[in-house]
Amino acid sequence: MARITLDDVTKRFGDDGDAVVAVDDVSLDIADGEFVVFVGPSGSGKSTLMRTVAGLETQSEGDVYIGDTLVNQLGPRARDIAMVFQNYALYPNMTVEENMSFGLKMSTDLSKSEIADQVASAAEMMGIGKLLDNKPGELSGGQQQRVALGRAIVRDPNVFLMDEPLSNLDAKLRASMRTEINRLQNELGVTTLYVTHDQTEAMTMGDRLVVLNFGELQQVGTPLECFYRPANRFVAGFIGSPSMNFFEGTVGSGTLVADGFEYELSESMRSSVGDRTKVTLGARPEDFDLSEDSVSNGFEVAVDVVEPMGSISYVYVRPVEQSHDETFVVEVDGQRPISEGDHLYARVSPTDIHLFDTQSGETIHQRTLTDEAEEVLSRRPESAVSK
Amino acid sequence: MARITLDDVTKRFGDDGDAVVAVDDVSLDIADGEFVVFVGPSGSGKSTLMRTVAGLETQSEGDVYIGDTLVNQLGPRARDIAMVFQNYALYPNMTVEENMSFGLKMSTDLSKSEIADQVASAAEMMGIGKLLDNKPGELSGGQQQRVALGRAIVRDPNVFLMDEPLSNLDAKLRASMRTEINRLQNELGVTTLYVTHDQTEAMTMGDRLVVLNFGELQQVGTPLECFYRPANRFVAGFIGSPSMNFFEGTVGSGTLVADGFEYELSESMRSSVGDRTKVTLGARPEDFDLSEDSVSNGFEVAVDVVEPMGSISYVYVRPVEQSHDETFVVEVDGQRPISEGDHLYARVSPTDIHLFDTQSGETIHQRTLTDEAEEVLSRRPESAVSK
Amino acid sequence: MSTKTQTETTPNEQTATARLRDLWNDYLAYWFVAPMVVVMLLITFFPGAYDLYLSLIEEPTFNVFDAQFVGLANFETAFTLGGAFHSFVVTITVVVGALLLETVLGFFLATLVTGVESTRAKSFYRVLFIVPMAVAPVSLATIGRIMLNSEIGVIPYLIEAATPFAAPAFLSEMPLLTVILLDTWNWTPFMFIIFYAGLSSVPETLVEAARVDGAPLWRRYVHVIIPYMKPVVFVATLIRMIDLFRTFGVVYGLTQGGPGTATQLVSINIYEQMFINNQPGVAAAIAVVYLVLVVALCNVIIAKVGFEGVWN
Amino acid sequence: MATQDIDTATGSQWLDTETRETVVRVVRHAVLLLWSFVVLFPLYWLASMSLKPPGEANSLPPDWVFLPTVYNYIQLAQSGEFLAAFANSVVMVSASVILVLLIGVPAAYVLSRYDIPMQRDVLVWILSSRMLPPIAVVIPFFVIFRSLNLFDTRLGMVFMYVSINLSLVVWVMKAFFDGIPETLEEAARVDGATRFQSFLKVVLPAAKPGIFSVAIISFIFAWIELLFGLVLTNFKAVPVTLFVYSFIGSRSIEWGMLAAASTAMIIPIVIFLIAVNKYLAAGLSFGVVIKE
Amino acid sequence: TRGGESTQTTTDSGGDSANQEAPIPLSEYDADIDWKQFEGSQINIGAVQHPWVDAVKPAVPTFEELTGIDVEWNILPEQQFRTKRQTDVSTGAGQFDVFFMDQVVNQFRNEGWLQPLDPYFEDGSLYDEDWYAPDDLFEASKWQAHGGGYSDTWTGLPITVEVQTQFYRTDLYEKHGLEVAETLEEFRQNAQTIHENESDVVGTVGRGQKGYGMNIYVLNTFLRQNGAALWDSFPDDSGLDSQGVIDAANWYVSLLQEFGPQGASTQTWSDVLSTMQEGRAGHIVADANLFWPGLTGSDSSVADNVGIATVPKPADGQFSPNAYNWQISTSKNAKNSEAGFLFMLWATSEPTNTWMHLNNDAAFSVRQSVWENDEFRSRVGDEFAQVTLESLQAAAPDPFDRKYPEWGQRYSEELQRAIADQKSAEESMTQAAEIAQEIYSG
Ligand SMILES: Nc1ncnc2c1ncn2[C@@H]1O[C@H](COP(=O)(O)OP(=O)(O)OP(=O)(O)O)[C@@H](O)[C@H]1O
Ligand SMILES: Nc1ncnc2c1ncn2[C@@H]1O[C@H](COP(=O)(O)OP(=O)(O)OP(=O)(O)O)[C@@H](O)[C@H]1O
Ligand SMILES: [Mg+2]
Ligand SMILES: [Mg+2]
Repeated sequence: MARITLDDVTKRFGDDGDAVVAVDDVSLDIADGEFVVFVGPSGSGKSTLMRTVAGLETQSEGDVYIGDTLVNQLGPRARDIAMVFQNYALYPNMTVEENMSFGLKMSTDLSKSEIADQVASAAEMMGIGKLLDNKPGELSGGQQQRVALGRAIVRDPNVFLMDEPLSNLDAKLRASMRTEINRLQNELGVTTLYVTHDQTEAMTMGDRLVVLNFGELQQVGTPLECFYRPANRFVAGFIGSPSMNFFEGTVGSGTLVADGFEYELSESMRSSVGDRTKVTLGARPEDFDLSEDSVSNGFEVAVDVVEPMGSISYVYVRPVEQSHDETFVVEVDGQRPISEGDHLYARVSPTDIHLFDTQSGETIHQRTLTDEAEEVLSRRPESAVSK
Repeated sequence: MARITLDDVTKRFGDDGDAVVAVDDVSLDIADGEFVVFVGPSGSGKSTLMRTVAGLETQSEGDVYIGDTLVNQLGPRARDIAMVFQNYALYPNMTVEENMSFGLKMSTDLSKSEIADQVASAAEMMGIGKLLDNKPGELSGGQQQRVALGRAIVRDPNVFLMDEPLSNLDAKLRASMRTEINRLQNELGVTTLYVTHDQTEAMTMGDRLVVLNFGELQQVGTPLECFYRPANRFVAGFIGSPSMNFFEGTVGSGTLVADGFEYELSESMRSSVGDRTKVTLGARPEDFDLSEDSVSNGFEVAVDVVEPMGSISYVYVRPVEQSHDETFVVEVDGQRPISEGDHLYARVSPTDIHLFDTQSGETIHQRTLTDEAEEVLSRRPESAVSK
Repeated sequence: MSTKTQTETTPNEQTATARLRDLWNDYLAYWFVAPMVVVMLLITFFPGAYDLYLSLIEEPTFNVFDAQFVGLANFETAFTLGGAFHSFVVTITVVVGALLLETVLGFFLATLVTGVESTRAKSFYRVLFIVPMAVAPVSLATIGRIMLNSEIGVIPYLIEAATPFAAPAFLSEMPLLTVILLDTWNWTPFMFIIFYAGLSSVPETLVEAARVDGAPLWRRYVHVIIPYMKPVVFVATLIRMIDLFRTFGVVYGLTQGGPGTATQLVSINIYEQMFINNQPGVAAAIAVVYLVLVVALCNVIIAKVGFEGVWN
Repeated sequence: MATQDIDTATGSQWLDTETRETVVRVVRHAVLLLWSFVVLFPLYWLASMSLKPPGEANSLPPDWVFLPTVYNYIQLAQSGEFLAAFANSVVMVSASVILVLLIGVPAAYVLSRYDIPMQRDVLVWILSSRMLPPIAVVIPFFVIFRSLNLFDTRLGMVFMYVSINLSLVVWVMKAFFDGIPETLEEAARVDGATRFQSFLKVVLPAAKPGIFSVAIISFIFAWIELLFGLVLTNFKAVPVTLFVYSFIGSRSIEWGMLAAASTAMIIPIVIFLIAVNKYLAAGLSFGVVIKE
Repeated sequence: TRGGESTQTTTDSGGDSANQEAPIPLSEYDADIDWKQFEGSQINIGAVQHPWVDAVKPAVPTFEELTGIDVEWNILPEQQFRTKRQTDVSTGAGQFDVFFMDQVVNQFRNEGWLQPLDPYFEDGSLYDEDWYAPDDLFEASKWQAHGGGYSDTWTGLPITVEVQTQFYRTDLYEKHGLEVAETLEEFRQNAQTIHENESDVVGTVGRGQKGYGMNIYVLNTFLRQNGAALWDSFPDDSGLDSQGVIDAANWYVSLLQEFGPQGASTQTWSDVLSTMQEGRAGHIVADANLFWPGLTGSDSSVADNVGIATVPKPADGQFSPNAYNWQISTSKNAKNSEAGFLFMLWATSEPTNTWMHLNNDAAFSVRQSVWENDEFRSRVGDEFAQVTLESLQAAAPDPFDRKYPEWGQRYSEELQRAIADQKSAEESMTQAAEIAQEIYSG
């Protein structure tokens, strides 16, 4: 069990001249037993950071500690980690069973039969029990991914590193895997770093979320913090699906003038804005109301596309008075009859609005939550505290 | 441009004795220009089916037609397809640009500069414009996947085959890629087969959904048909996330007796049930209401776990009178203050209920929809009609 | 893997065996190359130094103090009377001709055999196509001579029986070509076997991707398969080239370098200087010049083709 | 690699698909059979020479049909020295192959995976060991061998065989290691394997086709080696190649015996080839398990 | 045929030979020599794969019993043996106490590698002139054992001599009514007749391949019969550009070109032999009499139709065929040179020599007495014995100077070029002469 500390870690690829900075001066303190989820756009350095923790890449600058040991010079073996590689990296010449037992054989003194038992039960859990004698080449993509995951979870290491371990699984399987991983992690109390692109995984699995962009830390916090209290426009836009809608505008005398509508700022917003003039308004698709009738502080929109999702639909609308051709998304009930070309009035409650400094991207005003929600939000992540 | 017809296609792997049946007697008719999405659990034969259409696997039985040509004997080149492989299959020795231009060089007479232009614009569109000179080994997982996608979409083939082309991308990028793929497919009018595990993609991208399980066709229909009118319990459970909740029970004198609650069947349900006794009730998480007060046809539940997702939360609840320890999921507003251990009353409207024959899994009663929704549902998929 | 500075020491386990194991693993690269380096030092240093020494002295003697150094006289003899230049030209002709044939043919055959569907036929070809390499040079030269003999050889006989053409006198009218063809028969297996193994490690998905991209068969080879197995092709060709440069046994048995000096390879020249003319100094001088040339050539090839192309 | 299907659009262009498929297959087999003939004919001739009665070895027109006689082989088998030299060669060559793999394969791995100082020079240096014709180095070896008491010993010959094959093994194996994705080793090391274990259990199995092909080649190179065997042995460590020479006298060649001995020399190699045949093709598709 | 038992390497350990009966009565060796002085030692003999070895080996137990010296053999084909001998001697390893010596004798002597035998001849305990009867040796053989005239001392003892003779097909001669040629012109005529009248049979075969033991070994006979010599004045004036040489070369070259096989320029003795054995040639113009068993044995398809005769000579020339001796020598570095000398003496002595020729298929005696021995003559056939004896008596071996291998090689290359029709015989020989001189002046 181990705490992980990253101290000003930077990783560059390539020659100094045209080096790619994959991880940029990241400092992070992960408590023993914590489950941390890394999110960020593709290419933002998540895998690189993981591989640095694993000892597979040597950081260009900075220090990595596992427990209290400085591990800069230690190889992966000495760090005692288990990892799910984004590209699986299964051993092609070994069967599924051999793939999964390899780590146990290498890192423990368990007897053959104990290993076989553990592997069998892990495989069973992941629904690949019947495939134990197959070679990886004979498996479907999702089955391969489960082998890769299985190879990691049969072990009892200091740290779990999981790089998108569920990306090729169907929703149902993913849901059950999610639960299993959480259960296992709780049971073993192993510090876990987890990369995902899946909003559900990001929101539900981890104690804390680490948001990266261009190799830089954007925000570290509980999932709900990141969702409700994004540190900047990037995080606000990145967390939540569909993304938050942003409207850039100018603030003058308490009103934000955006392209296509004007929005009267509330008292608290005004004080947050201060004397900034370039301000971006952000509101999530699910926080918009579309109504047939004109409403105060609302504006008229034309429906561009309706994307029915089943129980909900995404409606892409365009402010009718907008000078250019950009739409934003609104979430409505799946059974509500909205068709393309309909004209409606969009409105968002002042409590649901975020404001960002257009230049720096900093959040200058957060939305208001109900008191209960505030309270939930303010709770420290359970696991990080308890362990 | 081409219609695709599969005629009793079966694909077995391995020797006759212990052969794996990856695709089991699938017949399917895909219209010219149609966008068909394949979904199904991991290992259900989606990739195999695609590869059979591509000519990379030879079916064990049955015929494949592209256009009016029987293509059983034709290789991929003759079939003129573009494909995104689930495992990318990028050429490791070529740069991103070479990877993406390769297909154009091979299959068209375009001049070097035309090819370079097309590749550059496709790469730009996918946000990998700056990586054109990199080798695949220097890219992140998501970047590699975008190269694989780009390699396919720069071409103008008879058929697009895309095997989970967006699984390693973040939600935002995925959303924009989704749109781009749809736009491109519309523009080119290329028949497209698309495999995904993502509910959003499944629901929004395709004209029709093909649901597979254990290599067998479960249902073919528009996304909404599959969502609202599942052919069987498998489809009902597979489409929609979180899954539909199922309660097995016995029907006696108009009441369904499940473990933990009883449910009074409506008139129409009763007639659907007929004289079956073993019936499964299905209802989606978003169709449950949780209220503080007892309601008719509702039952008391205890909250097990609350999974806050941001704007919504998933609440895992257990009927208090249930004899064993199983929970089901209810979706509630994200800001609603529900805590573990709370006791509430769950209720689902009779209109939202599906009934299945427990033995065969067949749907025996579908939910009711609003008239408008019914109308939307009954429309033939636009693209399949218009083209 | 540039992470060789990493250690695998686990801080909390420090038993003697663990320390030993760490010593083994942390310096694995050194342990792994050490035996090779020792053997290489033994087999390159002394013979090289010896040849250099020989090339500079008048008469071979093992006492360096007795040696009469003659400067570059041996080198001069090598290039005047010794015919060194001519033998370099002959050697290069053979190297270029045979290397081309063997590489192309070896690759072609490896490709064809790879594509054979029946596993049994495949195994058969795989074994058969390697066998020519196993014929001892002496047997090949002796039996080859008699088979090629214009009067009593079976090959001219078959050519004349089966074709309207008169069989050429292989060894006297086209000695270089004959040498090249015989070497091709003999050593194409070398290329075949390495190429075959190389081909079988090309990921199938790459080939599939190329097929889907519409590449016809030959372009799959040119653009995908060969680039992927570049390192193997490069090494096989380089090694075969070097072996061809020093080829001796079969050619000597076949022609003894004749007619005249038409097939006087460098190796044959060295042999004659050493064992017939009893001019070890001249032989060593040729060997030294030759070694310098081949090393230089390989250096260029490895730098230009290897580091800038293949391993890049 | 399935290359047997048809890749031209609408196969009806000039031949229907099935015909084209047949044509491809026929051409492939025609070429293979042609080369088989080219390979087989001299071998057949060699073998038939060994089975012909004395005096008929070189008769023309060839006696295509003849009563084979195993006289020559009986003579060979009765010669204790032939059997001794044969056994000697088998032992020395096999030992050398094992040894050269033990020395060369790990070294090749290091050259492939680690950043070596002066890598190019090291590579050229290794290669330089096979640049000089053996005749140019045999005398120094003779001197060394005598001073180290390796002369006419099996150990010495094994060392010699190792030295002629080492550069080949190192270079070829480096090429094969280059083709094995590093991420496999990363996985192994993360799984707790030491560097050595990951080499042994993950890299080596994946390099099987390469290992077996260099084993075959090394075996053959050592097996047919003549010059060192000639100069560096006298009695005890004589390899079988020298024996084959013995049928080439000063004033006569014993064709039948020469052919029989030459044929006999090919046999162990064919056996060895058949034994390791399947490993040559044990290609692994890394693309399947590694996304790239 | 010599079967598998004739291998290149034979170990006769003292153990087995002790059990073997001495085939020659020890009383034959009753000489004033202290045979037993090296008892218990061992000598190592480096030998060429040669009938002499096969013939002498069965007699070796006699020597071992006589002297108590153990004999070990190291037998190799000629080319391999040369390599091995050179390595051994030039590095001073001295593995071989006794070894075969040939054209390189002066080369070796000049390097100081050879041990002159004269001191041993002068040592009373090693040599008994009366018993050894050196006068029985052919003059030519003794002369060659003295470095072909270049040495004042014995460089070794001759063991075999072979002389060039002509072989012809008696059946074809009969068919075309030919007479055995005595002159070069007659030979040419005969060759022409057969060449032109027989399909699938060439007029003649002869060595065309380069190498000092190949084409020039034959040509040397004819140039000498033309009155020319290998050196007009050693080492300043090579005789190779003299008219005699050019005529001889012209004759030989045109003979092979016109009536010889295709590709004659690359033929070695084995091709010559095989072609004749297969019945595809009418003659061998001149080659070692040692081919006789091969041509008349079971390997030959024309065994009953081969005749032997002396080599033809120019109409106005002197009959003087080339003879070639193998000798055995010992080196300065050998460990047991004196014991080796005893072996040489024993092996070339009259009793051993006679025994080999009577009992062991040998036909290369350097002792005149053997050729006159009736038992021997009846064994090998009178025709062969008489032709050989006559030839040997008139024979003139090549005087191998110390650089003969080197310039001989070049000279033979030039001759080969001429046979291959790459240049004229005159040009080649002139060139060869220049090279020979250059090699000595350089
Ligand atoms: N080469 C093969 N040999 C044997 N079995 C195979 C082979 N390829 C696939 N299979 C099996 O066929 C079944 C279908 O595989 P397929 O790859 O089509 O699944 P899939 O639907 O694409 O799954 P996923 O979503 O995990 O990619 C799986 O059970 C798999 O194990
Ligand atoms: N070996 C390498 N050489 C050069 N650049 C590299 C290398 N590996 C990664 N990069 C670059 O570093 C950046 C971060 O890559 P990384 O793999 O960490 O991204 P990621 O966050 O895991 O993305 P994804 O979600 O797509 O997997 C990318 O821009 C990538 O192109
Ligand atoms: Mg990644
Ligand atoms: Mg798949």
